[in-house]
Amino acid sequence: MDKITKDNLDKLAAQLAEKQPVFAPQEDSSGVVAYDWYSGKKKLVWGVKTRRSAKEAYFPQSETLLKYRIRDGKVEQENKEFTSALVLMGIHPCDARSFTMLDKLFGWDYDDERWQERRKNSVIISIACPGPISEGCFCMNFRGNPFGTENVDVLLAKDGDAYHVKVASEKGEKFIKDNSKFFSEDGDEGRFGQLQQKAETSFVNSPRIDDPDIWKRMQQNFDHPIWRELSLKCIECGICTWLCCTCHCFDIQDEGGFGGKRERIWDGCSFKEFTKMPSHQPRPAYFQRYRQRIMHKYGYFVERFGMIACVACGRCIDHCPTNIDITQILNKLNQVLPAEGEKAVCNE
Amino acid sequence: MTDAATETKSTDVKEWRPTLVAFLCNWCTYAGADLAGTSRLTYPADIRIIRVPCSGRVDPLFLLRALQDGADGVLVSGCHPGDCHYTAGNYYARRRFMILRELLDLFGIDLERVQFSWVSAAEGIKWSEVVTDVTKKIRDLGPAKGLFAPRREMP
Amino acid sequence: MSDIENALREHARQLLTDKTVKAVIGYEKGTESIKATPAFILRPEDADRLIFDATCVHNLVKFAIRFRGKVAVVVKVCDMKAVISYIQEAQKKREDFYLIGLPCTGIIKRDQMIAAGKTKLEEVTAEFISPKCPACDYKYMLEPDFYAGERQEVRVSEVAVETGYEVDLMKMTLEERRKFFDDLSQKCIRCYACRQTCPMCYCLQCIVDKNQPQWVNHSIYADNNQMWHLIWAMHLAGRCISCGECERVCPQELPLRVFHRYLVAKVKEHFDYVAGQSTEGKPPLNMYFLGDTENFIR
Amino acid sequence: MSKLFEPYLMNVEEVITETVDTKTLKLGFADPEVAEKFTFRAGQFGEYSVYGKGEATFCIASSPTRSKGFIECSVKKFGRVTTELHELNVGDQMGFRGPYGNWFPLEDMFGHNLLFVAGGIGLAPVRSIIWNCLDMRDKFKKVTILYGARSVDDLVYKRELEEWGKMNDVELILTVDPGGETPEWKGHVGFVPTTLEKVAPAAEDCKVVTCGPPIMIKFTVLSLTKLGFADKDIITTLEMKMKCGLGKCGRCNIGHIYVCKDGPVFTYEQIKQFPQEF
Repeated sequence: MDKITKDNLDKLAAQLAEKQPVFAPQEDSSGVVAYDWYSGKKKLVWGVKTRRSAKEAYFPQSETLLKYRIRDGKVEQENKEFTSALVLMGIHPCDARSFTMLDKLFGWDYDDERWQERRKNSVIISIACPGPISEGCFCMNFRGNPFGTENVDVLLAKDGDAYHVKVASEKGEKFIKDNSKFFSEDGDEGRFGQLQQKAETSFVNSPRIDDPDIWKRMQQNFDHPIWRELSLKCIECGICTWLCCTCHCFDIQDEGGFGGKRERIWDGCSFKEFTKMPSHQPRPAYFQRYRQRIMHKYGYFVERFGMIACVACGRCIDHCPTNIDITQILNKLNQVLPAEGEKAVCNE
Repeated sequence: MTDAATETKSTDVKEWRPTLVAFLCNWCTYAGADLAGTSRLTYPADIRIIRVPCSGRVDPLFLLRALQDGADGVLVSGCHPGDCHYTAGNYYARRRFMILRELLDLFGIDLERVQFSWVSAAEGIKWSEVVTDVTKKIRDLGPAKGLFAPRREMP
Repeated sequence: MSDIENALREHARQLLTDKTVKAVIGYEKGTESIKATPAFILRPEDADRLIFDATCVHNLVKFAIRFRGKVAVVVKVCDMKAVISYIQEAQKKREDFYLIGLPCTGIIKRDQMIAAGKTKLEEVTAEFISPKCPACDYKYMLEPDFYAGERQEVRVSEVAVETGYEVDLMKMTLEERRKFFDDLSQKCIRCYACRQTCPMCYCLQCIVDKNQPQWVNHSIYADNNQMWHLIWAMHLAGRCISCGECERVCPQELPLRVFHRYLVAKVKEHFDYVAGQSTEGKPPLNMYFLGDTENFIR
Repeated sequence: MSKLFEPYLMNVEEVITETVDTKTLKLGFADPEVAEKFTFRAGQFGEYSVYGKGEATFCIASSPTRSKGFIECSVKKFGRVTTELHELNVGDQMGFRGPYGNWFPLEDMFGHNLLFVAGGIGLAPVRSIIWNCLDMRDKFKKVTILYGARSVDDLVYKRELEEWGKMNDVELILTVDPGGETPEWKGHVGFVPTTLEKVAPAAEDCKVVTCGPPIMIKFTVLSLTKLGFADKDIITTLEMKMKCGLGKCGRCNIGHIYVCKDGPVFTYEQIKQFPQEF
C-alpha cells in the first residue's frame, strides 16, 4: 500500500493537467467548491462535498455535437471532436457510483460515443468520505458506501495530512506506477480498514429510508392523490436536476444562423417546456412534473435497468430552496401507499 | 453572427470597419434616412438599418442580442416627443432606455456603443450628422471584442 | 412554543374549520438543522405543524398564485410588498388573500451559518442576519387581516440602505465591472431557481423559454448567461421588491442582487418610485411623464 | 454507430403543398451510398433538422415499397422547426436521422380485414402503411379507409385520396367536421368517431390502424370498442415530444416506456397498461 501527501496530490494534479484535462474539485470566487477542469487559477480543495456532481466530466451541461455552415442552401457539417483521455480526481465515491447507472442508459441499444469513450479512457481517483460530509448524505441507506470502490481506480482515504492509497483496478495500478514519484510507501497497513469502519459507523444518524423497496408499490399508485400534496412545495427550478448525479435528460438545440452549431444541453423534467409540444402538453400540472422526477428515479429506471437511479448523495436535499427532502417523500409514500398488489382509489 | 458581419471582422485590422445596427422608427427616422438619401447627403455606410414600427417597439432584447451577435454599436432612433404616430410609443421607449443605459453602464459596457436619437422625417441633415458622429465614435472605440464574456468550451 | 406560534395555529385551525380559506400557507420545521420549509395546511388538524422563527426565510406569496379562491398566507413585513405588487399588477385581488401578519425580528442567512459551523438558532449573531433586515421598519404597507402575537411598533430603521454588500461596483472602473460580471456569468448554471422563486416572475412563459424567435440560447456559455441576467434585470426594473430570494436560493451563491439593487436605486433616482408601496398606480416602466429627462438622446 | 447525433444530409427534391398549413417534402439522400443502404419499415420515425433552427420528430410518410433512395414527410406548420421546414425550397439541404422506433406489425396483419382510421395530419403514418399494404394487396381481405379532417380544405394527400377512391378493392370513407363541408362535398359530415359508428364496419377478423390528434384517438378507440373490436387489434401510433430518438433524452417517457424505442406503435391493449399521461 502507498501513501500520498496533500502537497503531492496538488502537484500531481498540476503535472497531469499539462498533458490531459484534469477534472478536480476547486473553489471558485464565491467560495463554492465544485468540480471544474483544472487550469491552475483556482484553489484545489479535497474532500469537501462539491456543489455539483461529477457527471459533468463525461456529460457536460452544454456540449457541441456538430458544427455546420450553410451556403446557398447547401450544408457542410462536421462532427465535433472531443478528448476522451481524462483524469478525474477527488471524486466522491457516490459520484463514481452514479456512472454505473448512467452507463446503462447511455449504453443501451445505441451507444453514446461521447459518454462511452470518455468512460473507457479516463482514470478515476476517488477520495473516501470520513462520514456524512453534509447533512443530506445518506448513501449507506441506498447500498452505497463512503469507501465504495465501484468504478473507482484509485481510492484515497484521508488520515491527517496524508492519504492512504487503495488500488481498486488495473488501470489504477498502472496510474500509480506511472506517477510513482508522488507516492511513498505506507507503513500502516491496517489503518485503511480502521478508517473505513469508522466512516461506516458514523452514518447511523443520517436520514433513513424506511423501505428501499418502495419502488415496487409506486408504479401501481400512479394516480394516488398524495402526489398533489407532495408537489405543492416545488417551485419548479432546476436545482435538484442540475445537481443530481444521475439526472440525464437533455435537449438538442441549434444555435447560430448560417453558421453555427448543434448543442446538447441538460434539461429537466421540472420545467414546463420539457414535454411541451406546439399542439399538446402531456404534463400540464405541477404535480405531474414532480411525480415524473420521483417516479423516473425510483420507479421507471428500476423497471427498465434493474437499479434505483439515486446514489443518495443528498445534494438535492441540501440545496432545495424549499427543503423538499427526498427521504421524507419516500417515507411519506411508504406510509400512505397501500401494500404491494393493491391499488389506491383515486378520489379526484 | 451574419455572414456579412463575420466577413467584415475577418478582414485586415487596418481596414476594420464597425458593424453598427440601427433600429429606426418607420414613421420618422426611416423617412428621415430616406430623405437623406434622396437629398444625396453622404454618411458612412457601416450602418445596418432595421425598420421597426415605432421606437416603443424596440425591446432591450433587440439591442442586447445585436451586441451579443457581434455588433460594435447600436443606435435607436424615433420620432421627437409628441410626434409619435402611436401617440406615446417614444415616451415609453425613453424611460425604458434610460434604465437600460444604467444597466449597461453597471455591466461595464461603454455607453458610447449604445446610442439614441430623435430624428424626424424632415431631418435628413440631422440623420446624416448623427450617423457620421456615431460611426466616428465607434471607430475610435475599436472593435467590441468580447463585449459579452468569452465562451468556455468543454475539453 | 412561543405566543406567536400559538396564536398562529389557533387562528389557522379556526380559518380551516369554518372554511374561510381553502388552505393556510405557512412555515413548518424543515428536515435539516435551522431550516424551515413552506407548509400547506389543508386540514384543521394539521395546523399544529405551523411554526414561526428566524429560520422562516421564504417568501410564500408566490405559492398563493397556484390556488384558486381564497387562501391564507403568512406574510412578513417584507413579503407584503409582493402582495401589494400582485394587487397592483392585477394578478390577484385583495379579497383572494387572507393575510396573516406577525412580528418578525429578522431572518437568518442559513448557508453562511452552516459554513461557519453553527447549527443552532441560539448561535445567531448579527452577522448572520439577512442584510435586508436591519433596514426594515416593521411597518405593514397593507393591513393584514389578522396579526399573530403582540403588535410590533413601527421603528425608524437602523440603517438607511441594506448592509452586508462588500462589492461596491460603481467605485470600480468599467473594465473591472466587466470582469466582475464575466466571472459571475461563467459560474451561473442557469437552473432558473432565481426566476422560479422570484415573486415578481409570474409570467406563464418566460422570454427565455420562447423559441420563435429564440432570443436567449439555452446553452450555458457565458454570453448566453449574461443575456439572461440582463434581460431578467430589465424585466424587474421598477418592479423588484428587494426580497432577496434570488440570492438565497442560488446554488452557485452568485451575488445576483447587484443588478436589482442598482436598478432599484436608479429607479428611485430617476422616477422617484419604490416598488411594493401602494396598490395604486403603475410600475414606472409602464407609464411616462411628458417631462422625463432625455439628456442621453441626441 | 459511431456518430450518433450526426444527421444524413438530405436534398429537398420536391415540395408539395397539401393544405394551407401542411406541406409534403420529398427528401433525397445527398450521399448515394446512404441512399443505397437506407431501409425502413412503415411506422418508423426520424429526426428532421433544419440547420440553425433545431430538430423535430415526424414519422416517415412514404411507404417502404415505394420510396427507394428517398423519403417523404408531411409537416403541419406548428412550432419553430415546422415553420422553418415550410420555408425550404427545392434544392435546399436539411438533415435527417433515423429511422428510429418500431413499426406497424405488417406480418400480423396478413390474411385479415384492414380498417384504417385517420384524422387530419394523422394520415401521414397511416399513408405509409396503406401503400405498403396496397402494394401487397393479395395478402389481405377487405381494406377500408376512413379519413376525416376539419374541413374539405384540410384534407391532405387529395390526389391519393382520389386514387384510393377509384380502386375497386378499397372502400374509402371521407368525412369532415360539421361546418367544414362545401356545397360540392359528397362525403360524410361529422367527427371521425361519429362517422365510424355510423358506418359500423364489421369487427370480425379485422385489424385497425388509427392515428390522429390525441383527442380523436381517444374517442375513436372508445367507438371501436363499442363496435366490438378487440383491444389487441387496435393499433395506434403515439405522439410525444422527442429530442434524441434514441431512448436517452428522457422526455418521451410514459411510465417506464420510452415512446421512441418501445413505440411509437402500440396496440390499445398495451396503452391501457400505461399511466395515463400522454
